[in-house]
Amino acid sequence: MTDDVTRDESVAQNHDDKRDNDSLFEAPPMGEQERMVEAILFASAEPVTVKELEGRMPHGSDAAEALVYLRKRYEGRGVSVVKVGDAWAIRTAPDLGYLMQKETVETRKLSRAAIETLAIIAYHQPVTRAEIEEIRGVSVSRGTIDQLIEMEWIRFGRRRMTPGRPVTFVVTSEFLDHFGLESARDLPGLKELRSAGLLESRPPPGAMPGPETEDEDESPEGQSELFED
Amino acid sequence: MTDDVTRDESVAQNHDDKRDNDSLFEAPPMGEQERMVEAILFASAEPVTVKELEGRMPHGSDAAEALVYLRKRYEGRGVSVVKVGDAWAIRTAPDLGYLMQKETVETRKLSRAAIETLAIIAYHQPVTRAEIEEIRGVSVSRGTIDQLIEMEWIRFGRRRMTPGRPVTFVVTSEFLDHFGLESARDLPGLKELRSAGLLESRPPPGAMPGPETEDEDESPEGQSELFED
Amino acid sequence: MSETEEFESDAMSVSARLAAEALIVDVEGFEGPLDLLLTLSRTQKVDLRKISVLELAEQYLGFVEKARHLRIELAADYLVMAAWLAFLKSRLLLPPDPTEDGPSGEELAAHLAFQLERLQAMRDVAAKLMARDQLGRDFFARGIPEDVTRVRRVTYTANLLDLMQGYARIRTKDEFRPFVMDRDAVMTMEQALDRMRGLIGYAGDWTDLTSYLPEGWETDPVRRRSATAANFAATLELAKRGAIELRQGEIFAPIQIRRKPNDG
Repeated sequence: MTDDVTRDESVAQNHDDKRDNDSLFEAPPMGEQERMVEAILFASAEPVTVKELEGRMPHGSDAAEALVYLRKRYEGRGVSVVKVGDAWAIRTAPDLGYLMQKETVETRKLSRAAIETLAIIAYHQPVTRAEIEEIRGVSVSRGTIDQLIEMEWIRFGRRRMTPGRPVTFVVTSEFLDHFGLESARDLPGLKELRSAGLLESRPPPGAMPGPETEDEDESPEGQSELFED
Repeated sequence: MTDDVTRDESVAQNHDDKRDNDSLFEAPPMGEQERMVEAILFASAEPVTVKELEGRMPHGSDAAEALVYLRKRYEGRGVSVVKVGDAWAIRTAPDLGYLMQKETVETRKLSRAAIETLAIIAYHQPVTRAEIEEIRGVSVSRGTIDQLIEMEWIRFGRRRMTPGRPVTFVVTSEFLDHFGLESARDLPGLKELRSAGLLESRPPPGAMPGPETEDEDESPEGQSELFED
Repeated sequence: MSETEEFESDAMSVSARLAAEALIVDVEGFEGPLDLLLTLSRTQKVDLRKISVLELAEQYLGFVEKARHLRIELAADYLVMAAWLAFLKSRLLLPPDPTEDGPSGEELAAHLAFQLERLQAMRDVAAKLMARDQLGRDFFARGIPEDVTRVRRVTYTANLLDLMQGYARIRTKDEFRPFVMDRDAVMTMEQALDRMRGLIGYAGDWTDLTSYLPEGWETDPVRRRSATAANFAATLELAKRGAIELRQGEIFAPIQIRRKPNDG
């Protein structure tokens, strides 16, 4: 790289000017300093002032000069080095802003009701709304189901062949993708949850069904009274 | 998720330009495409797949080719273009890590057991809990797996098609990203281990003592008769 | 563990005791018997592939013996390993018994050597892995990832742990439920009444009450009892309303019912 060489020469010249104050340590070559500024600006969560840059770079570094080179290097690129107040940052080139829509998304944690509903659908699919309510013990709001459908994590399955022909819900391949699962069958059973420490391990009173049977159990009956109060 | 929406929008825009055939559509010049990839990768803290890149770039773009140029452009710079699984990211050059103390995130110190478990999963994946225990000779403590899942370094793989259908564990792309690996094939020493036969699953001949697992079904069988006296 | 005072130093010299202790004091530090075996094997100062399993077995048994002498309690799996190694030792030393099947001593020893080599290998690569440059420590991701904010969209997210914990939360409610009768083994009088009303129309002749037990309720004793009681109560109710007649030949004889003739 020829331009590095030229830069090094210019550093050497600068060195002569700076001889008087801090000549104890040799500052790194300007090419190196430019790399440093680049890395710091990239990784920093906030714009960085020249003073801060120099505070982090080896003694004798000239961040202002390195910035001049760096700025030049990024001219016309997809990102550019910009001044924000009296600090510096790397920003997307203004003409490419339209590519950044993905980065404007605000992520929030899914509500507990939604997570529980989703979990029941994942473990019991296909499952009707009434069954979800029976398992959760509280009614499932329309909004929760809508939200999960909108997120494309659940979708309608086959109608159940029972009176009223209720719709069922199943999880989607987007769901599997998001949770890094190959299939919903790979979800760990209760016993495995327990042994992985995700469940308080307390011996269940009496005979509890194992995880396998629970997976098959589509609608645990006879517990509705329990949840009704 | 959201990028699907973005993708749909950009597809909609492109529809007008796309007359008869994809090949008729003119993609932006490669230099432009390189800028776009640069801007997208800079803006994202997470690795971005080629598919995602192309989904956000104008129709007909060849992100893979643009990446070749971009990668070359950043060789030896303060930041570099790295491959993580099937995705790409920009990361600071490792030799400049010392400048970044301010950005260093305090990672939870992993126990020796957790580190070994992680390594076993990485090198033997997909691997069941019983196999991890066989290799380490002790049972995997509650919470170790939990911690690794929480750090998003491991996830559930396909269930093993053996009796009991035990869940398996595999490493994630976050794991690759964290350790700067392009793929699990690039794990240090993998080839040597394989050629030494140390990654084969060799069932113990007859009765060998193994760790005492909590889950009866997972414990290696046949040890009890031998030691019952 | 500084339990030195507690040991009677009768049989051992101070130095011997200290030497034994150096190894033993740290039992807590070993991650199980395989780990201990691996540590012991290092004293042989050979390639793990060339290790003498017999010698190793003796070292291990010696260790357990010393632990016993120092009155250090070893966890059960250490003792299991000791018993197995004693068994292995005998297999290696004695000529093979042709009547006995199962793996030979050599096969067992080879597998143990393999396990040790594999554990050591995993330790080595684990160390190599952790020595790599790590994200957030040696190299860094973009510090300001969300740059241009033109359209603000809210997405909701959850991870696998949330999902599993959510499910676990719901499912564990069952474990602590107060005692309730499981409905699937209980038939109520109302149910029996409904059923009987339909059936009684066809039965003009005296019929055994037990023949009215619904399908699936005849075999399981618990269900049978419940169904019988419900049926009986329903019969009484129907008789009271004048819909049927009841008769029983003698005490404990079968109860028979029929539709009241003048009714239809």
